[in-house]
Amino acid sequence: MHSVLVQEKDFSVQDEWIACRERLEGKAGAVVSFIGLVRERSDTGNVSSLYLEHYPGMTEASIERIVVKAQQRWSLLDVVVIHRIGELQPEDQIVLVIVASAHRADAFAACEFVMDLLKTEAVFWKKETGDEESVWIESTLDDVSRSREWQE
Amino acid sequence: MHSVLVQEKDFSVQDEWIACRERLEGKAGAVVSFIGLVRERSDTGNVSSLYLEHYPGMTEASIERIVVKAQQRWSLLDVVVIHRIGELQPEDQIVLVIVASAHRADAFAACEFVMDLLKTEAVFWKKETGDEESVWIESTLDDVSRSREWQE
Amino acid sequence: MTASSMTVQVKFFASLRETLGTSQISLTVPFESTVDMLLEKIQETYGRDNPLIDIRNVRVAVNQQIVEFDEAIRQDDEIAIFPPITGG
Amino acid sequence: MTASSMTVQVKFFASLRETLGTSQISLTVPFESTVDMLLEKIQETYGRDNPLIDIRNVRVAVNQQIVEFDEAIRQDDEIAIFPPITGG
Repeated sequence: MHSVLVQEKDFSVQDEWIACRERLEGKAGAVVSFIGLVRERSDTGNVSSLYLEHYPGMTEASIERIVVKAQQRWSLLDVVVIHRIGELQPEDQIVLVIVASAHRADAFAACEFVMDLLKTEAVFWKKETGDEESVWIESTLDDVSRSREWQE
Repeated sequence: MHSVLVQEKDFSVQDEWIACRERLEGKAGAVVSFIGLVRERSDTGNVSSLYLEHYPGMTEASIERIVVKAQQRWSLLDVVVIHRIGELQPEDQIVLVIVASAHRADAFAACEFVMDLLKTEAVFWKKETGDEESVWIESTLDDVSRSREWQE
Repeated sequence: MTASSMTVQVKFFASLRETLGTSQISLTVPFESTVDMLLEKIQETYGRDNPLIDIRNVRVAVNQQIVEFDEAIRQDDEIAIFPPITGG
Repeated sequence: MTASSMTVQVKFFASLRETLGTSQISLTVPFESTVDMLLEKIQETYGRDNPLIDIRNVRVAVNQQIVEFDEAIRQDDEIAIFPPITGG
């Protein structure tokens, strides 16, 4: 069981958690969530806004593939991914991942796996606007190496 | 920054997340949460209820110690732990851990660390009531080995 | 209570509380008693054969700190006896 | 459009979209063209020296699947050209 959404509008952690919990029917012992936020400072300086571009259809499919990989690797009851696109400001929520499982080891590993792969394999392009200029950013080497570690 | 609560009443994930987010002031990029739920089946059979007993004062101090260890080991912006006590039913929320950090690797590791140590070092006693009888349960060997791995 | 003894409050938790049927008792023990001597006294009171009061299976906290059984007990100490914790 | 050519829709994303000033164009290419030939045509149209259309820096998806540059293009294919993805 999983759901993947790519949307401009903000998400409510509570609404998603309530919906997820109803689907679990007493089988889950562990729910691990990740919320990604826009930081007011990045590695390159102050951030006044972040623009996320996607490719409708292909982006959703790229996230689905990541979720399915996680479901094949761990015993999971539910996976929810909501990723925002468009213009975001510091402190805004960017991404929500919820992973429910019977036991916490599976839920922690799968949630971290989904996030690591989202950072390298999900079809998004990011443009950061700082104090003066806007720059299209690239995957960090750290992200690439974290993602590779899961393949070893 | 951290807060530790041991309480009978249920918690609202949303209320805790809103309060946490206000304290972050744009510095956090990653928030990892864990929600523990009562499963309707345990390793020993059906669960009709779970009773958690604590030692007021000592229990809170044991959790504080775990949180402080996590803060010494990783770069964390906020840690929230809410642990319920008393009589709980399947599907009830037992524990909430929220860890906020600039980067996701710290938040994931610290949240898992706090949960693993809560399972072995937090001062609680659990009694599981099944279809027929009530049994005081012991730490599982798996919990003990997960907790030890952090010390290596 | 004589000049050479003291009264301490002892808390019980979990299975031990259930077996003994009480969560807190007052006990009079000699001054300069140790945890060992206190456990001995409790075993005498509740029956030495009760497996749940087997001292190999209990943990003792004095003032909310787990202690060894040779630890000395003082007047006004908060003493607690319980089975091994099972965690959250 | 003659009998030996076809018109395809090409989408651009991110920095490429910004540089070219458009998110989608129609291009007429010969039947049995490959991605390579399409990129050649785009370079001719937008200036061969534009570094952002450097074929070493672009990825191409045909029908939302990343493909190699020797992939053949067919009528009605959905073609997209973009810089390396940066992830979520």
